[in-house]
Amino acid sequence: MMFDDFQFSSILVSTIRNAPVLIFAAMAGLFAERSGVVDLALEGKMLAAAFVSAAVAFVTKNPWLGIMAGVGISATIALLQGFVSITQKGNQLVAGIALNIALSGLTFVVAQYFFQQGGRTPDLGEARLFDIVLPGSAAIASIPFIGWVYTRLIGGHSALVYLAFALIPVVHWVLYHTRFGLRLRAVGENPHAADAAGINVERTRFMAMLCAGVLCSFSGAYLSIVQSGFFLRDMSAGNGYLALTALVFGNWRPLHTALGCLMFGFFAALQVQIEGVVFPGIGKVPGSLIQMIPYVVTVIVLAGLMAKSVAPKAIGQPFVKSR
Amino acid sequence: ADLKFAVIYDAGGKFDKSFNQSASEGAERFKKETKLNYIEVQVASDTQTEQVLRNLARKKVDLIAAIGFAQAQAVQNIAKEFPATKFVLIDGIATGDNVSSVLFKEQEGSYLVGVAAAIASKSKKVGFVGGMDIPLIRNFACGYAQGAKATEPKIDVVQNMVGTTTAAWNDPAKGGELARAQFERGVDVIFAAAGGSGMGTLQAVKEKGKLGIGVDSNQNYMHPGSMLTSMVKRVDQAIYDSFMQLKNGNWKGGTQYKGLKEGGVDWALDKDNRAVVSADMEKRVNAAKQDIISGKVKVVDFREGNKCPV
Amino acid sequence: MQPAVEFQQISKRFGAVQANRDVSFSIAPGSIHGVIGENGAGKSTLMSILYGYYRADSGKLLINGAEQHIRNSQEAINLGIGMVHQHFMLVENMTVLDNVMLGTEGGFRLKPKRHEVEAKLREICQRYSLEVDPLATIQDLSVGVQQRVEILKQIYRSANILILDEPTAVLTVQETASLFEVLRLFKEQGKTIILITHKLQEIQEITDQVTVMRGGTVIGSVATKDTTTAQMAEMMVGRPIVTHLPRAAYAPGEMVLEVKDLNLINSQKVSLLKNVSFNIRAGEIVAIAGVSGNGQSELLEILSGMRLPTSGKLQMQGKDLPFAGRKDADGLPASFRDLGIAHVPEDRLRDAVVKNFSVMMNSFLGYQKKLGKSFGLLDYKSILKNCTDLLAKFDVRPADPHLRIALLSGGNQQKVVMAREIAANPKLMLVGQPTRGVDIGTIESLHTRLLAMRDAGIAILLVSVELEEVRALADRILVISGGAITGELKAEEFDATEIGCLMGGIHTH
Amino acid sequence: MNQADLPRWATAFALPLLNLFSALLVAAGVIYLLGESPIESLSILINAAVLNPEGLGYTLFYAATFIFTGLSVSVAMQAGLFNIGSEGQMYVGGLGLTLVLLWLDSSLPGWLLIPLAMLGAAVFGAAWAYLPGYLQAKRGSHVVVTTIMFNFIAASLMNYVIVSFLIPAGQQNTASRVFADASWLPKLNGILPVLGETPLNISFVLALVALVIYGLVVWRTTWGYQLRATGLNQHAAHYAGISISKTIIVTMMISGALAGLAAVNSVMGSTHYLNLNFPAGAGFIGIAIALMGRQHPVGILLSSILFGALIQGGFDLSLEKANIPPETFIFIQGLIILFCGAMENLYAPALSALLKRKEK
Ligand SMILES: Nc1ncnc2c1ncn2[C@@H]1O[C@H](COP(=O)(O)OP(=O)(O)OP(=O)(O)O)[C@@H](O)[C@H]1O
Ligand SMILES: Nc1ncnc2c1ncn2[C@@H]1O[C@H](COP(=O)(O)OP(=O)(O)OP(=O)(O)O)[C@@H](O)[C@H]1O
Ligand SMILES: [Mg+2]
Ligand SMILES: [Mg+2]
Repeated sequence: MMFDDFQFSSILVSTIRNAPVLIFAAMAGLFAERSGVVDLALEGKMLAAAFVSAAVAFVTKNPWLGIMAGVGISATIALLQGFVSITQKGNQLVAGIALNIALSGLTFVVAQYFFQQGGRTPDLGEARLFDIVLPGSAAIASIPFIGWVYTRLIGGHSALVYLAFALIPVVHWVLYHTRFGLRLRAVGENPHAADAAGINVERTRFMAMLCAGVLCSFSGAYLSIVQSGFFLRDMSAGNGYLALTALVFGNWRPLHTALGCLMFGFFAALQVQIEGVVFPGIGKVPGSLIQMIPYVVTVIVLAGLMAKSVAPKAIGQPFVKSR
Repeated sequence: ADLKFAVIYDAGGKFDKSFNQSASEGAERFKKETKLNYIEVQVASDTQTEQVLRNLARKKVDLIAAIGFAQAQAVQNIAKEFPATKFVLIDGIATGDNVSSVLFKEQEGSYLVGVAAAIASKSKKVGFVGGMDIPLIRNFACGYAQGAKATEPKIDVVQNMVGTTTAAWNDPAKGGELARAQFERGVDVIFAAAGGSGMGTLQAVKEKGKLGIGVDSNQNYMHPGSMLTSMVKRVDQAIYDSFMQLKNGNWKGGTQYKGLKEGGVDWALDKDNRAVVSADMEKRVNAAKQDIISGKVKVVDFREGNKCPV
Repeated sequence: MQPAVEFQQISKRFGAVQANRDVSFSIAPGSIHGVIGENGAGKSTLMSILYGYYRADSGKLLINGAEQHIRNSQEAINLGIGMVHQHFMLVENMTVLDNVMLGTEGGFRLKPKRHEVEAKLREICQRYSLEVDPLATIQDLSVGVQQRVEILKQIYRSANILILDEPTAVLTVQETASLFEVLRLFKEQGKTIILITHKLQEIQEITDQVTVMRGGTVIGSVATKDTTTAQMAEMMVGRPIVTHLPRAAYAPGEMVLEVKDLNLINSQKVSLLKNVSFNIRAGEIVAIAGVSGNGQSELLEILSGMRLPTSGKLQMQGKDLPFAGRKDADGLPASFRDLGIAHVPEDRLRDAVVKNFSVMMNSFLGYQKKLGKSFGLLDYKSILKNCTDLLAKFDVRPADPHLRIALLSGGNQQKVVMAREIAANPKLMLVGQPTRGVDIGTIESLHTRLLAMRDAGIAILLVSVELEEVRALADRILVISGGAITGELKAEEFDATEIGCLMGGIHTH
Repeated sequence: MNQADLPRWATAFALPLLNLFSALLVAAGVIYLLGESPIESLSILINAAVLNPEGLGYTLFYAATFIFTGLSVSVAMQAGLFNIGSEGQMYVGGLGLTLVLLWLDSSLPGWLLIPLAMLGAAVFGAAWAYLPGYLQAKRGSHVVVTTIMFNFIAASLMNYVIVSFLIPAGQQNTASRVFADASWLPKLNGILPVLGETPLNISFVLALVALVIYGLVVWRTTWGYQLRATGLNQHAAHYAGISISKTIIVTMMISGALAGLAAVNSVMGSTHYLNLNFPAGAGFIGIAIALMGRQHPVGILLSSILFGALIQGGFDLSLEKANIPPETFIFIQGLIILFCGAMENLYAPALSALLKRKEK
């Protein structure tokens, strides 16, 4: 394979497909962390939602019911996380990691118990969420560039992809232009000030956790009922941590964070494309080294372009009314 | 007393839809036919393997099947410690009179599905999705590429690996994504040798109306109509044979290499892919099979020189 | 008339500490009521109970004659109570506007109300002559302006009962004056104001009535016009306070610190220090007076090694201070300490103590290297002994070396820091705002210590925004404004008006 | 809700035990739902992990690795750094000792070879932690993020190195060749034959020594004091003349070295070759151990043993009870971390009320 085999169009489309998992999770994390709760449990919530979505979709033969069930379970876990981190004032990092470990085990055990397929759900078949074909695609498809843009780049994705991208401006709007957003930011930055202003800090944080739970569930549903068509143990494959990285990268701001997610999506797509490509002068780079690209780029970007990111000030600290 | 048997699966687990599962099917068939039970264990690390092997040997299990190359060293150690216990090791080599090592010539089976893929591909671009980047998987890829190129010299073989850690076997989302990315580059037939991740690949294949090739066990049933074929690796047969031999008293140690000739690997043709395989294709694939068996065609084993001729 | 606020037998306990014990007194509507008392007397606790932050263990609270159970700040706000806290309750990365709106946003969308509030804020600013840009971000504002924002918040919410907990601790004389203007306006409008402060002249200047607390109880409540600062001080502390401390004659010794043409330009290219030159001799106290934010903090940071200057020549006893060729100040304060420079920083909680360490562990912060024995092992036995001695000598209360230092009051923390730095036996002592937020009893003892050091021949650089403190301690006064020294006076030339002009950047000579 | 008004024995022992008990209660519920008897399961588990000497040997063998990774995470935490990269540092540390052994194992005697190999592990682990430390200190890049990235990078790099260079010709296993006997760590069953055939080796003793050294250094030395001051208040540390960037970089390197040493136990003590993915999550378990053990040597020791027991006992239990897959114990580990590590105050109010009532 030669260097010119490399297709930019394919990378773009692939980027769009890769990003939603991260966008949902990162936006979930954004709500939690802007309210002052570190959300290390994205991975766990994602897994639980992926499993429950797939299982319910399989049993009911309806992907939408699956997604709703996923929302339910992920929100429940988020509230449990809230109970530990907010009410019990426990260590938020521990709570997150504990939930990730527990859910990694539990999803397997439950899946195995019900389906007896080694922690897998059966294939969803028709209960998957299929790609949306935009109206008039057939007619436009043959026009050279526009056809590709309309049918492949913009069209031809599942409903969740559109939801993910629609979410970005919505989260931005909620965060900066609504009462809830204002309180959320205040509570994450200086809960004492918020409290003095008459705001119920714990309730606001719980609301934020609820948002995080709901958003994170889409990430899981996307994995299982859009991308794969079944649930498999540990299928979140580190995406929750990657989403957190995007959040740090984006300085806890929605638009920048989404950009971070797209960047990861892009480099993952790029990596797929350049695997096996013969570079002029260098030759063929081993696949295992190419696998590093997204991570090396992240480190370089963090170190070089965007040194010092500023976290919400009260992040990780339970709200206690004294010193 | 009854003979005692055991199967130890590696980290992939009994339900990996791949070679562990195949092993369990072989043991299951043996159990059905002989009513002799067997113990099943799954290990998570090499340390555990040794622990389990020793425990089973102490419990006077007569024949222990160890699935996967990762168990080779542990089998070697324990076989020495317990000369009276017999072992059958899949995909790896351990020495000793009480060890039977079974290796498969995956490259030969892969060659056949490569031939089929090259014939089936309209775009003359075929794809390969591997799980973890290890020599075993590269051997699949290499045999596949040899078959495809032998059939269609100008063909493009696009290869991707899911990852570099064991998580690579459990990432169907990435498996599916790799397939989609390959389709966008014009690929229309994909051979998935990626465990659980491969399930995602084959799903994507079905969804996009392309053709997929399964691996290890016959996976044609998963998506009838969009499965071109499967490269079967008869781990089940190896386990079944070994158990039977012990029962019949003709068990022997030593190393066996199982290729097409020995029936260790093959391509799958059944009702689920009958409609997809044309008569011409069937003829040409079977011809290639005969050529390999007869020695007329030699398929290179990637692992011998750590490189692929094509 | 009904009292605006009446406390009846209020008690509150934190673990072993009885913060308030049977506190009863009342506050007349439309009056300014002062509350004074030593650090830890229970003033803030009482006010926090009124504002719904804590709940009293027992006792009754009457607002305008009706008993109220205030469970949280929202309920206090609903009753028309507003509070300006000792530590500002502002969200630093948000605008003034958003801070004011917080908690009173109106509908779900912010936009409609934002315009309304902005207009109203501008109107309020005008009416009370408070200069604040509603769209500025809090962290860009000086403390004085942040204080104004707190007041603004309360005006906007039209609080009728306004609690101010040490509002002037960080304000300049001018800022305090303008705050008091606003308070008088409030009073004219019939609002009730509760003012906590450690500065008795302020009580004298503005309050109608004053309540004195000690050890969680009320000592007495008197009409301000019937009392003097000396009487109040005595009520607070339980003994007479000496305001003019004795000191030896001014006899400066050898040159200790020489600063020549010191310049500092920050990363935003703003010049923070401009050609600053001065020197300090052994046995003298040189005070840097100025409105805070005029470069004195940076000057202290440079002299203590916490920050690098852009240019300038700094010599300690004739030897250059060792920062030539350095890229950053990381670790530099250690070498400065080795040269005999001790430092009591302005922001003690941020810089001078580790809150989660015990008092003992804080008692050698900065001098840890000297304590290492073989293998760098710390000698806890002698550390404990030294610490116990220091606590006794400086009358730190409670004198428990194992207490987490965060649990000491600010004044007592300051004593620990001061004790530590003095014990290091320095040649030069840098002291920033040593008595900020500290009660007068403690001020007296801290000042006594500083003068004793001076008399013992130590060079002292004092940075203070309190002119009273400068007058009480300094042998020479340098006035700083806009990063430049605008004037120098001898102690006997002390003239508040002239210093005020110099601080404003106006040269009189 | 305040732990402060509880006596020390209550916060140090009663509360953790109550929490552990609660976690086990939830776990028992799950086991019951899976159709097995919780009590019987527990007794099998305890028997297999603690009472049976050979089982205990395995428990301590796993614990030895966890002590090192737990220490690695703890020491970084003391400086306020959340090192998620112990997994990768351990992995690369394994490469360090392997290179030493592949090079020298035929020529050097054990007493020289083993320390050299350990040095190799420590140096490689430290080197892998250096860059995240440097970037945090000098560029302010979040160490959490960089170490996660370095884990991924280590996985790819190690795959490349092992697959391309270390697999001996003609071998299938993705592992280096087996090291010469001289490098095999002495097993403790030499001294304590009752332990039977377990891989428990001197690295457990080394782990105990490391715990003591850690405790001494962090709480008794100037350097430890500076470390903790930096972790608790960087402004004050700067004021105190502590070089923040030096402390961060050195701490990260020590953390990495400890993670690297974690590789010694399994590679030189059990498998005797370097294989793909050998850390198997031990680095991540180290995070749980550091958090649960509150970065205190005794806490780290106890939680390491608890986790070792869960792995050993859980594995045996899953062999006996077909309905309980080994993954159940991953779930239980999570529960224990949740209850003991994050909900330490769950029973504090009740306990303090109980104690108060008694007083009266
Ligand atoms: N959150 C708390 N937890 C425990 N004890 C507290 C708490 N807040 C205050 N205290 C105790 O209550 C007492 C009174 O504290 P308070 O803050 O009311 O004093 P204060 O008069 O405001 O002092 P200062 O002049 O320093 O502001 C203190 O001695 C302290 O021991
Ligand atoms: N969490 C707490 N536990 C115990 N005591 C406390 C606590 N918080 C505050 N205190 C007590 O409060 C008293 C005074 O606290 P306060 O908050 O008024 O001090 P401060 O504001 O730091 O001091 P200053 O106003 O002089 O700077 C101290 O004696 C301290 O012991
Ligand atoms: Mg106070
Ligand atoms: Mg105070």
